Amino acid sequence: MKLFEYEARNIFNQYGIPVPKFSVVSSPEEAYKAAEEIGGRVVVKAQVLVAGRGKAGGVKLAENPEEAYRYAKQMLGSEIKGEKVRKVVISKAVDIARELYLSIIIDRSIGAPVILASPEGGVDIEELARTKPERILKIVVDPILGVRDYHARRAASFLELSEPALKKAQEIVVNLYRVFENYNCELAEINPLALTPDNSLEAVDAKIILDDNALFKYPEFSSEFVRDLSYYEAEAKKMNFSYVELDGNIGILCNGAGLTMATMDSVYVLGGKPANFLDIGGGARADLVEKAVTLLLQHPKTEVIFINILGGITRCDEVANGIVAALKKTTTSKKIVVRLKGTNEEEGRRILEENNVFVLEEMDEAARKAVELGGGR
Amino acid sequence: MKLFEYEARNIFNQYGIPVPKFSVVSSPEEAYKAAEEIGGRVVVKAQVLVAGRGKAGGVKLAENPEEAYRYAKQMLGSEIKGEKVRKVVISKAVDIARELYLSIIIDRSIGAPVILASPEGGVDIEELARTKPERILKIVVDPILGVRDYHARRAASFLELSEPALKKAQEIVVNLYRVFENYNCELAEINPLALTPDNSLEAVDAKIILDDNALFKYPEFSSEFVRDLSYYEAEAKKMNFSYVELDGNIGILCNGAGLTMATMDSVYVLGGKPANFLDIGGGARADLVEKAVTLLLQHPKTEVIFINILGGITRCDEVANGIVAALKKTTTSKKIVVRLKGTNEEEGRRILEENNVFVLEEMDEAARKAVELGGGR
Amino acid sequence: MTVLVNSNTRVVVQGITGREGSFHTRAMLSYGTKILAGVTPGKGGSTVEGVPVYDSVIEAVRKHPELNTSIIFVPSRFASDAVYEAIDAGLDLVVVITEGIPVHETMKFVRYAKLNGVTIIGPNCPGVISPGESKVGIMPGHVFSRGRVGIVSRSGTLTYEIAYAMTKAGIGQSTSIGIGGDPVPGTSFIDALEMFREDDGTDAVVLIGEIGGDMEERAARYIVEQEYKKPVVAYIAGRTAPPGKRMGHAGAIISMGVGDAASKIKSLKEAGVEVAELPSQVAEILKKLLKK
Amino acid sequence: MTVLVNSNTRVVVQGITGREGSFHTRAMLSYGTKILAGVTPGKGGSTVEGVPVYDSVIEAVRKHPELNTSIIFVPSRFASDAVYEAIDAGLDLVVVITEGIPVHETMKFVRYAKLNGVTIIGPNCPGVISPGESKVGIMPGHVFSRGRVGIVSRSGTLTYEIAYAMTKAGIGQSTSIGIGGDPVPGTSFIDALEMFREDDGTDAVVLIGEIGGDMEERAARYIVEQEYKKPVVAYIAGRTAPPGKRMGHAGAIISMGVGDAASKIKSLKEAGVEVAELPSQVAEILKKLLKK
Repeated sequence: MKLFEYEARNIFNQYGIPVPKFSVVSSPEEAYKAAEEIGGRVVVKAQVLVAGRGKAGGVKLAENPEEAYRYAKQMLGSEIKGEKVRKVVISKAVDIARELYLSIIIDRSIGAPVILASPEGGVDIEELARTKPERILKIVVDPILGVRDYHARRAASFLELSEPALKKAQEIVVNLYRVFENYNCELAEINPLALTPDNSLEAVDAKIILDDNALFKYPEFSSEFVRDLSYYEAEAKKMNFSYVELDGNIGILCNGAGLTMATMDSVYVLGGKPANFLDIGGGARADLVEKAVTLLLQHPKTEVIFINILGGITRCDEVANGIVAALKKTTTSKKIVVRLKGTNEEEGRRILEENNVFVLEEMDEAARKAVELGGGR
Repeated sequence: MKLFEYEARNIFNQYGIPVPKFSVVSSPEEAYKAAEEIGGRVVVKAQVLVAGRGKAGGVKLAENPEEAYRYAKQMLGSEIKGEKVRKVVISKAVDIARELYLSIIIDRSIGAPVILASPEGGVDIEELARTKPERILKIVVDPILGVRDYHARRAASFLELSEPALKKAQEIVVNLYRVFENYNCELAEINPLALTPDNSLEAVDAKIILDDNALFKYPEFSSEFVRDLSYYEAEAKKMNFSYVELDGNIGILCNGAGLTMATMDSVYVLGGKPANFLDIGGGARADLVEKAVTLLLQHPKTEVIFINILGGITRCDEVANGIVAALKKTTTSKKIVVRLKGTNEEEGRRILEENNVFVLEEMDEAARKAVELGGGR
Repeated sequence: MTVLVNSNTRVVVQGITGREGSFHTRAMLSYGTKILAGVTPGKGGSTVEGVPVYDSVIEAVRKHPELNTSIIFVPSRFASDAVYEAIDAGLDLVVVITEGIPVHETMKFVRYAKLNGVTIIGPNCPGVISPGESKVGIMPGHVFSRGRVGIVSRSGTLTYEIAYAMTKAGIGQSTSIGIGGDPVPGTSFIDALEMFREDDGTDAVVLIGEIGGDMEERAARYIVEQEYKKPVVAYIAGRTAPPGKRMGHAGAIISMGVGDAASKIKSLKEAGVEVAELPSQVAEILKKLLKK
Repeated sequence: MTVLVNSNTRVVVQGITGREGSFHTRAMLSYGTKILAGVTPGKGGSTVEGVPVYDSVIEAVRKHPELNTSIIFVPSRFASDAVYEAIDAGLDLVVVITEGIPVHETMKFVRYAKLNGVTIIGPNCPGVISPGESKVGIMPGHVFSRGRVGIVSRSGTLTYEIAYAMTKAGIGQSTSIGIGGDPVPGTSFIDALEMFREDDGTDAVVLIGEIGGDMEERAARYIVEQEYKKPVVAYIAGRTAPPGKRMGHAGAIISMGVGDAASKIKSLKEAGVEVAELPSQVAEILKKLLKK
């Protein structure tokens, strides 16, 4: 889960990473007051989770409180790349001599944290990695050892700094690692890390992505703040389903992430277009299946529902009962294709066929049927 | 460095290890007041670092504040096994159903922390190890991993407890390990850990020994409290010498711990009796040698001073100059035997012989000479 | 021969008294897996499906010194502790079924296991099966059949789908390894390819990948660099997955420009690996290859 | 042959610009030790005794890939970091001269090094010398001479004393290992005995122990259990040391009833080891033994 910038800034503050003075506000009036208190020029920054807010008008430099008021008013309540702006940050504007880059990520290839440092920050790091890979230093950290001073020294010295900024950068590396570790981050990033004309450092932007599996450790982020979910996403989340919206018209419902993706892909390879990814997981009971089917029946874009179940722990009769229960509660013109295979397969097939639901045995033929009913791409 | 009981208790308190309510006081009046505040029966405990204070009258059960006053008065200012009592602890008396043992030590053989647990506490653990080794559970902890719940569960379950004490014991194991690790302990011990009639646990005694090499991390213990040192020990400490008092009359001064011990032993094996162990370390300069020699010259028990130097980094001329300087400042009837060997040996010998100091080349012959001069055992 | 598990595998089930643990203990026992002990702290002395339960792994190992493998069903918050306990007790193989373990914890125990010479399968995985010999996992045993093709996969049900098709086509498996859907697995594709290379009971390998990370690309590089002799057939799930979205598995996400299916398929094809378009084609390709 | 260091040893000096570091760099160079690089953070680009200085070990290793050994003179507060840096940079042998490192830190890096297959000598030690080949330490080189007796010792000066007597008696050394005076050394007596057993350039071993811990007792047990073939001569310092007092070395203390000299001498004698009463007798006993 990505944190809002102001949440990340608060964490940085706690961990001794220098952040420009700021306030987070949710009205233009508050913005005015905050700008006044901070004094001088301020930056007004829309608090959204989508990338690229700067280019989308979500970051503005205000010369005075009046301007801060105006920009805050423009941003608050507006949408940036489809995401509603509920809060803005009013942040002291920093004079920047040079922009640096610093982050710590989990490198999946090696199963370890990696410190990334570059003397050229402020740009997209992926872009920099393509154009000037030699300008990015990558330091692998042994996860059971954690960050050590020698890592911090190497990272800091790559940033082309002189004292006292050099020493400060070392501290920032150590502190950023502490953030990374203590918050179970997938990513903790400072981009840009600003070098000011008086040779000090400021984290001008702050980005933290938490590991969803570790969220239970940080209840302060799980519920307190609204993160934009569609109705369908929110409903799926409640039931612990994995659900992702796609562009097509064929709804996909399976058990197991790999099988769900493969089903989605098969529909596509065979000429159709999947409307979603819905994985109900292993061992689902009838009531959960019913809810999952109902969700897809409600979804306006879904014209065909393709249910592909390979029963192992999941019992086919439970699945069949769930499907039937969902259909009984709704009148729908949507077409349903079911592929059932595995534990209690015969019983499941019987239940469905008694209720006039199409059942196929093989995945390919079922996918073909779904594509045929969906009318292709 | 061993901590006073009350220092260890304060640490336990901070780390969530249950300790009976207590006060540390330095006058009988304070003892009275503390006993009154705590209420009921209290234990008056002399704060000394020597072992076996209980048998030496340093622990008394007081029925009321008057008794606490009396015992405190008796103890304060008295000596227990040669150590002056400067403070006493007034501690709520705990009803004890059973005494348990719990400690964490560094096991030198395996280079790892070891958790020791026994359902039979209150006695000397070395004694228990001899008589009932099967009643002590020993759990090795990987130092880079630290304590884990499964260690704590095993240790706690060996204590023959039922809930809720069992669960509490697990927490105590984890917390004791945190103390052990965060304070760089050589030993963190609770003996006895009291099981009370209402099935809760209390650390009735608290013992912590810190690693001397890590003391710099804990300035709160290094200087604030006086720990008993003789004049000679204190002086040696100031100069960073290793110094230990022994019973004999031949003072030993060498460079290097192993050589100093071997010199001491050689004197003994050849019939003499060493008066001390004084290791001035490697590379000592003339001024330090002077101070070391002066120290031994001052010591009343030392009749002969045997200086055994094998010069590697240490230069023999520096040593010689130091010896001569010390002798010039004092008029002494003490006899001095010097063995010099190694870097700048000839120059050193010349300096000493010019000043009428005996110089020998081999360690054995020098040791024999020292024993001869010292008059044997 | 097989890899990782065989008829000498002796299993302790950690979390045996839980719903999942007891259910799959029964299923594994009925498959023929030799389960000697279970562990649930505080439940020592009881039995589950006739298997004695102990309070700790070390106790189980003392009572049953033949134990060499653990399978972990412990809930995610306690799973890391269970892994360390298994490593500490000297087991060789630890299969972590548990889903939802924080990746920081996984990184640590995976690294620690590696340093201690212990093999971890998972987490968030279906386990390992060597058909007819031993099943240390939660897969339906009947879709697998004894044979000479190794399977290594990041997914569960999709593997059963493909194994089922293989079995129907008469192509049995030496061992099927479910390395799990987490971003940092204890055993990688390369590790598994290496095991299968050394195994004289394996003639070909099926590699079932998915979006997220670059494990497939690295496997492709490994195949090229090591001049891998045994034929490899791959299927990659998630070609229609959008970037930035987690597709069910914690590890199945295209992020920061890394992890899409196209790149994986391209790399594998360039390494000479045949990549199936549909799951059903895996068995067909194998048939063709093994005829040669 | 020798153990640990030889003419192929290529050394980086960590803490080379300090007083100790530069002094001993000069001494080692003049002994003939191949020192290719030094490291002191912030001093990269300078030279000490003609040796180039780098900011980090990894940089030194990149510039001098032949490096295989580090010697550490870094002050105690920074020494652990230096050890981890050396391990991380892939060196095989790390000699830690530094005295005063907290034992909790030592426990950790010693264990970590072991898991990573790196040998640590020390801390708080004089280092290792293979006379005539390489000196990676602070011992006076001239008291040693090339030969076929291995020395392993917990002490510095006492070792020079004994080596000097051996040299005078015409008994040279294959390698002399100073394992250091701390309670938890990276290399133990047993480790050293094992190395010398495998070394065909070593005919006998001198073991110089002292009070504290039970390393000597364990060495005695090892000698018995392994039916150690090469003769071992021992000297144990501290027979007159009182219990509970630290005798110079952090590890030289009789505590909780463990670590007195009598027990060590007894165990070694029972294991068939000749134990000298005076340091000078070691050479005499060796002479007698080697004549056989």
